[in-house]
Amino acid sequence: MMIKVQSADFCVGEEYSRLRQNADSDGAIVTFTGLVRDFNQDGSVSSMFIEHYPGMTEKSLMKICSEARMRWELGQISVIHRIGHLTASEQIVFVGVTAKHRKEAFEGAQFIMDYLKNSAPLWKKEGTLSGMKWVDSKTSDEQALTRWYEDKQVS
Amino acid sequence: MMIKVQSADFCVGEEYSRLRQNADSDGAIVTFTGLVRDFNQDGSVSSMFIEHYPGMTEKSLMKICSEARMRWELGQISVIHRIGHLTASEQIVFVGVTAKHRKEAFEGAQFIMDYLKNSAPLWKKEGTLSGMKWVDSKTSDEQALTRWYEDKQVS
Amino acid sequence: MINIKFFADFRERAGVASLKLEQSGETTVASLVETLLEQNNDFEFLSSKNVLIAVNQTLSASDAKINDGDEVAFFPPVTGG
Amino acid sequence: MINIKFFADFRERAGVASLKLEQSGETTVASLVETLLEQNNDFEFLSSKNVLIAVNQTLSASDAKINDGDEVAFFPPVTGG
Repeated sequence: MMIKVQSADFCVGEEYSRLRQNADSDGAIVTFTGLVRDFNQDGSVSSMFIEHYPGMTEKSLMKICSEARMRWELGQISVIHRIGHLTASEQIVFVGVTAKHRKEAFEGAQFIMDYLKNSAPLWKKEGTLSGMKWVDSKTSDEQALTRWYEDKQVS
Repeated sequence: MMIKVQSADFCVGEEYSRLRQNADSDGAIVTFTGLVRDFNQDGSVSSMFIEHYPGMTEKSLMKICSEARMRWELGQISVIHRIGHLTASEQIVFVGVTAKHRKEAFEGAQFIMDYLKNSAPLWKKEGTLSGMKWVDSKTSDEQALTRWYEDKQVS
Repeated sequence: MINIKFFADFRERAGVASLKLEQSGETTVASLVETLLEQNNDFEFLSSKNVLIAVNQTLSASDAKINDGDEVAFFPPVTGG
Repeated sequence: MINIKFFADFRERAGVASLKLEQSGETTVASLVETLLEQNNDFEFLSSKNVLIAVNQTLSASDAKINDGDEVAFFPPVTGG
Protein backbone atom coordinates (compact mmCIF):
# COMPACT_ATOMS: atom_id res chain seq x y z
CA MET A 1 0.00 0.00 0.00
CA MET A 2 1.58 3.25 -1.12
CA ILE A 3 -0.11 6.56 -0.30
CA LYS A 4 1.35 9.87 -1.46
CA VAL A 5 0.02 13.40 -1.05
CA GLN A 6 2.31 15.69 -3.01
CA SER A 7 2.48 18.88 -5.03
CA ALA A 8 4.81 17.30 -7.64
CA ASP A 9 3.41 15.68 -10.76
CA PHE A 10 3.58 11.90 -11.17
CA CYS A 11 4.34 9.58 -14.09
CA VAL A 12 1.64 6.97 -14.75
CA GLY A 13 4.13 4.79 -16.67
CA GLU A 14 6.43 4.64 -13.64
CA GLU A 15 3.59 4.00 -11.22
CA TYR A 16 2.31 1.21 -13.46
CA SER A 17 5.79 -0.34 -13.66
CA ARG A 18 6.10 -0.32 -9.88
CA LEU A 19 2.72 -1.99 -9.48
CA ARG A 20 3.59 -4.59 -12.10
CA GLN A 21 6.97 -5.32 -10.56
CA ASN A 22 5.31 -6.20 -7.27
CA ALA A 23 2.24 -7.84 -8.76
CA ASP A 24 3.57 -11.37 -8.12
CA SER A 25 0.89 -13.78 -9.22
CA ASP A 26 -1.68 -11.07 -10.01
CA GLY A 27 -3.10 -11.12 -13.53
CA ALA A 28 -4.88 -7.77 -13.58
CA ILE A 29 -3.76 -4.17 -13.15
CA VAL A 30 -6.24 -1.29 -13.25
CA THR A 31 -5.20 2.35 -13.11
CA PHE A 32 -7.34 5.45 -12.81
CA THR A 33 -5.99 8.93 -13.46
CA GLY A 34 -7.97 12.11 -12.90
CA LEU A 35 -7.13 15.23 -14.90
CA VAL A 36 -8.07 18.90 -14.47
CA ARG A 37 -10.81 19.29 -17.06
CA ASP A 38 -10.73 22.49 -19.05
CA PHE A 39 -14.33 23.30 -18.22
CA ASN A 40 -16.89 22.66 -15.50
CA GLN A 41 -20.43 23.65 -14.57
CA ASP A 42 -19.55 27.32 -14.13
CA GLY A 43 -17.45 28.06 -17.17
CA SER A 44 -13.86 27.77 -18.24
CA VAL A 45 -11.34 26.59 -15.63
CA SER A 46 -7.87 27.96 -16.19
CA SER A 47 -6.23 26.99 -12.91
CA MET A 48 -6.93 25.17 -9.72
CA PHE A 49 -5.76 25.09 -6.14
CA ILE A 50 -6.15 22.01 -3.99
CA GLU A 51 -6.14 22.41 -0.22
CA HIS A 52 -5.85 19.43 2.12
CA TYR A 53 -5.80 18.56 5.81
CA PRO A 54 -2.19 17.47 6.39
CA GLY A 55 -2.02 14.17 8.24
CA MET A 56 -5.71 13.41 8.03
CA THR A 57 -5.61 13.15 4.22
CA GLU A 58 -3.02 10.37 4.35
CA LYS A 59 -4.85 8.68 7.25
CA SER A 60 -8.14 8.85 5.38
CA LEU A 61 -6.62 7.40 2.17
CA MET A 62 -5.01 4.56 4.16
CA LYS A 63 -8.38 3.78 5.73
CA ILE A 64 -10.13 3.71 2.33
CA CYS A 65 -7.48 1.32 0.95
CA SER A 66 -7.76 -0.95 4.01
CA GLU A 67 -11.51 -1.03 3.57
CA ALA A 68 -11.06 -1.98 -0.11
CA ARG A 69 -8.78 -4.84 0.96
CA MET A 70 -11.45 -6.14 3.32
CA ARG A 71 -13.92 -6.36 0.45
CA TRP A 72 -11.74 -7.71 -2.36
CA GLU A 73 -8.61 -9.79 -2.62
CA LEU A 74 -6.24 -7.09 -3.83
CA GLY A 75 -2.48 -7.17 -4.32
CA GLN A 76 -0.72 -3.81 -4.70
CA ILE A 77 -2.51 -0.51 -4.12
CA SER A 78 -1.10 2.94 -4.96
CA VAL A 79 -2.85 6.22 -4.38
CA ILE A 80 -1.35 9.60 -5.26
CA HIS A 81 -3.19 12.89 -4.76
CA ARG A 82 -1.69 16.20 -5.73
CA ILE A 83 -2.16 19.39 -3.74
CA GLY A 84 -1.46 23.07 -4.41
CA HIS A 85 -1.64 24.86 -7.74
CA LEU A 86 -2.56 22.98 -10.91
CA THR A 87 -3.40 24.14 -14.41
CA ALA A 88 -5.82 22.79 -17.05
CA SER A 89 -5.24 19.18 -18.16
CA GLU A 90 -2.73 18.45 -15.37
CA GLN A 91 -2.95 15.14 -13.51
CA ILE A 92 -4.64 15.39 -10.10
CA VAL A 93 -5.08 11.89 -8.76
CA PHE A 94 -3.84 8.36 -9.45
CA VAL A 95 -5.23 5.08 -8.17
CA GLY A 96 -3.59 1.80 -9.19
CA VAL A 97 -4.65 -1.65 -8.07
CA THR A 98 -3.47 -5.16 -8.87
CA ALA A 99 -5.49 -8.34 -8.27
CA LYS A 100 -5.64 -11.95 -9.38
CA HIS A 101 -8.77 -11.25 -11.44
CA ARG A 102 -10.00 -8.24 -13.39
CA LYS A 103 -13.31 -7.87 -11.54
CA GLU A 104 -11.56 -7.33 -8.21
CA ALA A 105 -9.05 -4.87 -9.72
CA PHE A 106 -11.79 -2.81 -11.44
CA GLU A 107 -14.09 -2.75 -8.43
CA GLY A 108 -11.27 -2.08 -5.95
CA ALA A 109 -10.04 0.93 -7.95
CA GLN A 110 -13.54 2.30 -8.47
CA PHE A 111 -14.39 1.87 -4.79
CA ILE A 112 -11.24 3.75 -3.73
CA MET A 113 -12.06 6.65 -6.09
CA ASP A 114 -15.70 6.82 -4.97
CA TYR A 115 -14.71 6.95 -1.30
CA LEU A 116 -11.83 9.33 -1.90
CA LYS A 117 -14.24 11.76 -3.59
CA ASN A 118 -16.55 11.64 -0.59
CA SER A 119 -14.34 11.30 2.46
CA ALA A 120 -10.73 12.36 1.87
CA PRO A 121 -10.24 15.90 3.26
CA LEU A 122 -9.30 17.68 0.04
CA TRP A 123 -10.91 20.77 -1.43
CA LYS A 124 -10.67 22.27 -4.91
CA LYS A 125 -10.70 25.98 -5.64
CA GLU A 126 -11.07 26.77 -9.32
CA GLY A 127 -9.85 29.83 -11.16
CA THR A 128 -12.75 30.71 -13.46
CA LEU A 129 -13.55 33.77 -15.53
CA SER A 130 -15.21 35.24 -12.43
CA GLY A 131 -12.25 34.62 -10.10
CA MET A 132 -11.20 31.87 -7.68
CA LYS A 133 -14.14 29.88 -6.37
CA TRP A 134 -14.48 26.83 -4.09
CA VAL A 135 -15.95 23.89 -5.96
CA ASP A 136 -19.29 22.59 -4.71
CA SER A 137 -19.50 18.92 -3.81
CA LYS A 138 -21.55 16.90 -6.29
CA THR A 139 -24.57 14.78 -5.46
CA SER A 140 -23.43 12.38 -8.21
CA ASP A 141 -20.40 11.64 -6.03
CA GLU A 142 -22.63 10.82 -3.06
CA GLN A 143 -24.81 8.67 -5.29
CA ALA A 144 -21.74 6.80 -6.54
CA LEU A 145 -21.22 5.57 -2.99
CA THR A 146 -24.59 3.90 -2.68
CA ARG A 147 -23.56 0.96 -4.86
CA TRP A 148 -21.03 -0.05 -2.19
CA TYR A 149 -23.52 0.16 0.70
CA GLU A 150 -24.73 -3.44 0.46
CA ASP A 151 -21.91 -4.65 2.70
CA LYS A 152 -20.69 -2.02 5.10
CA GLN A 153 -19.66 1.59 5.19
CA VAL A 154 -16.43 3.55 5.47
CA SER A 155 -17.10 6.31 7.98
CA MET B 1 -10.47 4.15 -31.53
CA MET B 2 -7.20 2.27 -31.83
CA ILE B 3 -7.22 -1.52 -32.13
CA LYS B 4 -4.00 -3.52 -32.34
CA VAL B 5 -3.46 -7.28 -32.53
CA GLN B 6 0.27 -7.87 -32.35
CA SER B 7 2.96 -10.26 -31.17
CA ALA B 8 5.18 -7.41 -29.91
CA ASP B 9 4.98 -6.23 -26.30
CA PHE B 10 3.49 -2.82 -25.51
CA CYS B 11 4.39 -0.03 -23.09
CA VAL B 12 1.53 1.03 -20.79
CA GLY B 13 3.22 4.38 -20.10
CA GLU B 14 3.28 5.20 -23.82
CA GLU B 15 -0.29 4.02 -24.36
CA TYR B 16 -1.42 6.15 -21.41
CA SER B 17 0.43 9.20 -22.78
CA ARG B 18 -1.25 8.80 -26.16
CA LEU B 19 -4.68 8.54 -24.53
CA ARG B 20 -3.98 11.59 -22.39
CA GLN B 21 -2.69 13.63 -25.32
CA ASN B 22 -5.97 13.14 -27.15
CA ALA B 23 -8.20 13.28 -24.08
CA ASP B 24 -9.28 16.88 -24.82
CA SER B 25 -11.81 17.82 -22.17
CA ASP B 26 -11.94 14.37 -20.58
CA GLY B 27 -11.21 14.22 -16.86
CA ALA B 28 -10.84 10.47 -16.40
CA ILE B 29 -8.50 7.84 -17.85
CA VAL B 30 -8.85 4.17 -16.91
CA THR B 31 -6.42 1.50 -18.06
CA PHE B 32 -6.62 -2.26 -17.68
CA THR B 33 -3.64 -4.53 -18.29
CA GLY B 34 -3.81 -8.31 -18.21
CA LEU B 35 -0.69 -10.31 -17.39
CA VAL B 36 0.17 -13.99 -17.81
CA ARG B 37 -0.30 -15.27 -14.27
CA ASP B 38 2.30 -17.73 -13.05
CA PHE B 39 -0.29 -20.27 -12.05
CA ASN B 40 -3.81 -21.37 -12.97
CA GLN B 41 -6.35 -24.05 -12.11
CA ASP B 42 -4.17 -26.86 -13.46
CA GLY B 43 -0.77 -26.09 -12.04
CA SER B 44 2.20 -23.93 -12.90
CA VAL B 45 2.13 -22.09 -16.21
CA SER B 46 5.57 -21.51 -17.69
CA SER B 47 4.63 -20.37 -21.18
CA MET B 48 1.63 -19.59 -23.29
CA PHE B 49 0.63 -19.46 -26.93
CA ILE B 50 -2.23 -17.27 -28.12
CA GLU B 51 -3.93 -18.15 -31.39
CA HIS B 52 -6.35 -15.79 -33.12
CA TYR B 53 -8.59 -15.51 -36.16
CA PRO B 54 -6.81 -12.93 -38.32
CA GLY B 55 -9.22 -10.28 -39.51
CA MET B 56 -12.11 -11.35 -37.36
CA THR B 57 -10.25 -10.53 -34.13
CA GLU B 58 -9.81 -6.89 -35.18
CA LYS B 59 -13.39 -6.73 -36.47
CA SER B 60 -14.72 -8.18 -33.22
CA LEU B 61 -12.72 -5.73 -31.07
CA MET B 62 -13.95 -2.80 -33.18
CA LYS B 63 -17.52 -3.96 -32.70
CA ILE B 64 -17.09 -4.24 -28.92
CA CYS B 65 -15.65 -0.71 -28.74
CA SER B 66 -18.50 0.68 -30.88
CA GLU B 67 -21.00 -1.02 -28.60
CA ALA B 68 -19.27 0.56 -25.57
CA ARG B 69 -19.56 4.00 -27.22
CA MET B 70 -23.29 3.47 -27.71
CA ARG B 71 -23.72 2.88 -23.99
CA TRP B 72 -21.39 5.51 -22.50
CA GLU B 73 -20.02 8.86 -23.56
CA LEU B 74 -16.41 7.84 -24.11
CA GLY B 75 -13.51 9.79 -25.57
CA GLN B 76 -10.43 7.78 -26.60
CA ILE B 77 -10.41 3.98 -26.67
CA SER B 78 -7.33 1.81 -27.15
CA VAL B 79 -7.27 -1.97 -27.22
CA ILE B 80 -4.13 -4.04 -27.73
CA HIS B 81 -4.13 -7.83 -27.69
CA ARG B 82 -0.97 -9.85 -28.08
CA ILE B 83 -0.77 -13.12 -29.99
CA GLY B 84 1.84 -15.86 -30.29
CA HIS B 85 4.27 -17.03 -27.61
CA LEU B 86 4.29 -15.38 -24.19
CA THR B 87 6.02 -16.30 -20.95
CA ALA B 88 4.97 -15.93 -17.30
CA SER B 89 4.21 -12.36 -16.12
CA GLU B 90 4.25 -10.93 -19.66
CA GLN B 91 1.57 -8.43 -20.68
CA ILE B 92 -1.26 -9.94 -22.77
CA VAL B 93 -3.93 -7.31 -23.17
CA PHE B 94 -4.41 -3.56 -22.72
CA VAL B 95 -7.62 -1.57 -22.63
CA GLY B 96 -7.51 2.19 -22.13
CA VAL B 97 -10.51 4.51 -22.05
CA THR B 98 -10.95 8.23 -21.49
CA ALA B 99 -14.22 9.91 -20.52
CA LYS B 100 -15.51 13.12 -18.99
CA HIS B 101 -16.38 11.31 -15.76
CA ARG B 102 -14.83 8.39 -13.91
CA LYS B 103 -17.95 6.21 -13.84
CA GLU B 104 -18.10 6.10 -17.66
CA ALA B 105 -14.37 5.41 -17.98
CA PHE B 106 -14.47 2.56 -15.43
CA GLU B 107 -17.60 0.96 -16.84
CA GLY B 108 -16.52 1.37 -20.46
CA ALA B 109 -13.17 -0.34 -19.82
CA GLN B 110 -14.77 -3.15 -17.79
CA PHE B 111 -17.43 -3.71 -20.45
CA ILE B 112 -14.81 -3.96 -23.19
CA MET B 113 -12.82 -6.53 -21.19
CA ASP B 114 -15.91 -8.59 -20.33
CA TYR B 115 -16.99 -8.76 -23.97
CA LEU B 116 -13.48 -9.32 -25.26
CA LYS B 117 -13.16 -12.34 -22.93
CA ASN B 118 -16.40 -13.80 -24.31
CA SER B 119 -16.52 -12.85 -27.95
CA ALA B 120 -13.11 -11.97 -29.42
CA PRO B 121 -11.76 -15.00 -31.36
CA LEU B 122 -8.61 -15.61 -29.33
CA TRP B 123 -7.51 -18.88 -27.70
CA LYS B 124 -4.88 -19.56 -25.08
CA LYS B 125 -2.75 -22.67 -24.96
CA GLU B 126 -0.78 -22.99 -21.76
CA GLY B 127 2.49 -24.80 -21.23
CA THR B 128 1.98 -26.63 -17.92
CA LEU B 129 3.94 -29.39 -16.20
CA SER B 130 1.89 -31.88 -18.21
CA GLY B 131 2.55 -30.26 -21.61
CA MET B 132 0.77 -27.71 -23.81
CA LYS B 133 -2.94 -27.59 -23.15
CA TRP B 134 -5.81 -25.44 -24.49
CA VAL B 135 -7.34 -23.32 -21.74
CA ASP B 136 -11.00 -23.99 -20.91
CA SER B 137 -13.36 -21.05 -21.05
CA LYS B 138 -14.53 -19.92 -17.62
CA THR B 139 -18.13 -19.67 -16.49
CA SER B 140 -17.09 -16.64 -14.40
CA ASP B 141 -16.39 -14.84 -17.69
CA GLU B 142 -19.87 -15.64 -18.97
CA GLN B 143 -21.34 -14.49 -15.67
CA ALA B 144 -19.42 -11.23 -15.90
CA LEU B 145 -21.45 -10.41 -19.01
CA THR B 146 -24.82 -10.65 -17.31
CA ARG B 147 -24.40 -7.28 -15.60
CA TRP B 148 -24.42 -5.59 -19.00
CA TYR B 149 -27.55 -7.40 -20.24
CA GLU B 150 -30.02 -4.83 -18.91
CA ASP B 151 -29.75 -2.74 -22.07
CA LYS B 152 -28.84 -4.79 -25.09
CA GLN B 153 -26.38 -7.42 -26.16
CA VAL B 154 -23.28 -7.62 -28.31
CA SER B 155 -23.73 -10.66 -30.53
CA MET C 1 -16.97 -22.79 -53.09
CA ILE C 2 -17.25 -22.36 -49.31
CA ASN C 3 -14.06 -21.50 -47.43
CA ILE C 4 -14.04 -23.39 -44.11
CA LYS C 5 -11.69 -22.57 -41.21
CA PHE C 6 -10.93 -24.23 -37.90
CA PHE C 7 -9.20 -22.68 -34.93
CA ALA C 8 -7.39 -23.77 -31.76
CA ASP C 9 -8.45 -27.18 -30.46
CA PHE C 10 -10.73 -27.66 -33.49
CA ARG C 11 -7.88 -26.98 -35.90
CA GLU C 12 -5.85 -29.70 -34.20
CA ARG C 13 -8.75 -32.17 -34.14
CA ALA C 14 -9.64 -31.48 -37.78
CA GLY C 15 -6.02 -31.89 -38.73
CA VAL C 16 -6.37 -28.93 -41.09
CA ALA C 17 -6.58 -25.17 -40.60
CA SER C 18 -8.85 -24.64 -43.61
CA LEU C 19 -10.51 -26.45 -46.47
CA LYS C 20 -12.72 -25.59 -49.41
CA LEU C 21 -16.02 -27.26 -50.17
CA GLU C 22 -17.87 -27.18 -53.50
CA GLN C 23 -21.33 -25.73 -52.94
CA SER C 24 -24.00 -24.77 -55.42
CA GLY C 25 -26.87 -22.61 -54.26
CA GLU C 26 -27.77 -21.38 -50.78
CA THR C 27 -27.42 -23.70 -47.80
CA THR C 28 -27.12 -23.40 -44.00
CA VAL C 29 -24.27 -23.93 -41.57
CA ALA C 30 -26.14 -26.93 -40.13
CA SER C 31 -26.28 -28.75 -43.48
CA LEU C 32 -22.65 -27.83 -44.16
CA VAL C 33 -21.77 -29.57 -40.86
CA GLU C 34 -23.75 -32.65 -41.96
CA THR C 35 -21.78 -32.78 -45.22
CA LEU C 36 -18.50 -32.55 -43.30
CA LEU C 37 -19.53 -35.31 -40.88
CA GLU C 38 -20.43 -37.60 -43.79
CA GLN C 39 -17.04 -36.99 -45.34
CA ASN C 40 -14.86 -37.61 -42.33
CA ASN C 41 -15.15 -38.87 -38.74
CA ASP C 42 -12.48 -36.38 -37.64
CA PHE C 43 -15.15 -33.66 -37.77
CA GLU C 44 -17.13 -35.37 -35.00
CA PHE C 45 -16.26 -32.46 -32.67
CA LEU C 46 -18.59 -30.27 -34.77
CA SER C 47 -21.58 -32.03 -33.19
CA SER C 48 -20.56 -31.07 -29.63
CA LYS C 49 -22.45 -28.39 -27.76
CA ASN C 50 -19.55 -25.96 -27.51
CA VAL C 51 -19.08 -25.03 -31.14
CA LEU C 52 -18.95 -21.36 -32.05
CA ILE C 53 -19.66 -20.43 -35.65
CA ALA C 54 -18.63 -17.34 -37.59
CA VAL C 55 -19.98 -16.63 -41.07
CA ASN C 56 -17.84 -14.07 -42.89
CA GLN C 57 -16.17 -13.24 -39.56
CA THR C 58 -19.40 -12.52 -37.70
CA LEU C 59 -20.64 -14.81 -34.91
CA SER C 60 -23.67 -16.71 -36.24
CA ALA C 61 -26.13 -19.45 -35.34
CA SER C 62 -26.21 -22.89 -37.01
CA ASP C 63 -29.27 -21.92 -39.07
CA ALA C 64 -27.35 -19.05 -40.70
CA LYS C 65 -27.59 -19.02 -44.49
CA ILE C 66 -24.41 -19.44 -46.50
CA ASN C 67 -23.69 -18.94 -50.18
CA ASP C 68 -20.94 -19.55 -52.65
CA GLY C 69 -17.83 -17.60 -51.66
CA ASP C 70 -18.67 -17.34 -47.97
CA GLU C 71 -16.14 -17.97 -45.21
CA VAL C 72 -17.39 -20.23 -42.40
CA ALA C 73 -15.29 -20.73 -39.26
CA PHE C 74 -15.72 -23.22 -36.42
CA PHE C 75 -14.01 -22.72 -33.07
CA PRO C 76 -14.32 -23.55 -29.37
CA PRO C 77 -15.38 -20.94 -26.76
CA VAL C 78 -12.84 -18.11 -26.79
CA THR C 79 -10.27 -17.66 -24.02
CA GLY C 80 -8.44 -14.43 -24.83
CA GLY C 81 -7.87 -11.45 -22.55
CA MET D 1 -6.70 23.12 25.51
CA ILE D 2 -8.61 22.08 22.37
CA ASN D 3 -6.86 22.64 19.05
CA ILE D 4 -9.44 23.82 16.50
CA LYS D 5 -8.83 23.84 12.74
CA PHE D 6 -10.76 25.19 9.76
CA PHE D 7 -10.29 24.25 6.11
CA ALA D 8 -11.13 25.63 2.67
CA ASP D 9 -14.20 27.88 2.59
CA PHE D 10 -14.51 27.63 6.39
CA ARG D 11 -10.91 28.75 6.91
CA GLU D 12 -11.65 31.84 4.82
CA ARG D 13 -14.93 32.58 6.60
CA ALA D 14 -13.41 32.05 10.05
CA GLY D 15 -10.52 34.32 9.10
CA VAL D 16 -8.16 31.87 10.85
CA ALA D 17 -6.75 28.45 10.00
CA SER D 18 -6.58 27.33 13.63
CA LEU D 19 -7.18 28.49 17.17
CA LYS D 20 -6.85 27.08 20.64
CA LEU D 21 -9.64 27.00 23.20
CA GLU D 22 -9.24 26.49 26.94
CA GLN D 23 -11.28 23.49 28.01
CA SER D 24 -11.46 21.70 31.35
CA GLY D 25 -13.07 18.29 31.47
CA GLU D 26 -14.92 16.34 28.82
CA THR D 27 -17.29 18.10 26.44
CA THR D 28 -18.86 17.46 23.00
CA VAL D 29 -18.30 18.97 19.59
CA ALA D 30 -21.81 20.46 19.75
CA SER D 31 -21.10 22.43 22.92
CA LEU D 32 -17.71 23.50 21.53
CA VAL D 33 -19.59 24.96 18.54
CA GLU D 34 -21.92 26.82 20.92
CA THR D 35 -18.92 28.34 22.70
CA LEU D 36 -17.45 29.47 19.39
CA LEU D 37 -20.74 31.01 18.24
CA GLU D 38 -21.00 32.96 21.51
CA GLN D 39 -17.49 34.29 21.00
CA ASN D 40 -17.77 35.47 17.43
CA ASN D 41 -20.39 35.91 14.72
CA ASP D 42 -17.84 34.90 12.09
CA PHE D 43 -18.39 31.29 13.16
CA GLU D 44 -22.02 31.42 12.05
CA PHE D 45 -21.18 28.99 9.21
CA LEU D 46 -20.76 26.26 11.85
CA SER D 47 -24.53 26.10 12.27
CA SER D 48 -25.14 25.29 8.61
CA LYS D 49 -26.15 21.78 7.57
CA ASN D 50 -23.04 21.06 5.53
CA VAL D 51 -20.41 21.00 8.25
CA LEU D 52 -18.09 18.01 8.43
CA ILE D 53 -16.33 17.36 11.72
CA ALA D 54 -13.12 15.47 12.40
CA VAL D 55 -11.98 14.69 15.94
CA ASN D 56 -8.30 13.75 16.02
CA GLN D 57 -8.39 13.38 12.23
CA THR D 58 -11.30 10.95 12.16
CA LEU D 59 -14.70 11.95 10.77
CA SER D 60 -17.10 12.30 13.71
CA ALA D 61 -20.64 13.34 14.60
CA SER D 62 -21.50 16.49 16.56
CA ASP D 63 -22.19 14.46 19.72
CA ALA D 64 -18.60 13.14 19.69
CA LYS D 65 -16.85 13.52 23.05
CA ILE D 66 -13.75 15.69 23.21
CA ASN D 67 -11.13 16.12 25.88
CA ASP D 68 -8.17 18.31 26.70
CA GLY D 69 -5.52 18.00 23.97
CA ASP D 70 -7.90 16.87 21.23
CA GLU D 71 -7.80 18.27 17.70
CA VAL D 72 -11.19 19.24 16.28
CA ALA D 73 -11.52 20.24 12.63
CA PHE D 74 -14.45 21.79 10.77
CA PHE D 75 -14.70 21.71 7.00
CA PRO D 76 -17.18 21.77 4.11
CA PRO D 77 -18.01 18.65 2.04
CA VAL D 78 -14.82 17.43 0.38
CA THR D 79 -14.16 17.91 -3.34
CA GLY D 80 -10.87 16.08 -4.04
CA GLY D 81 -10.17 13.50 -6.71
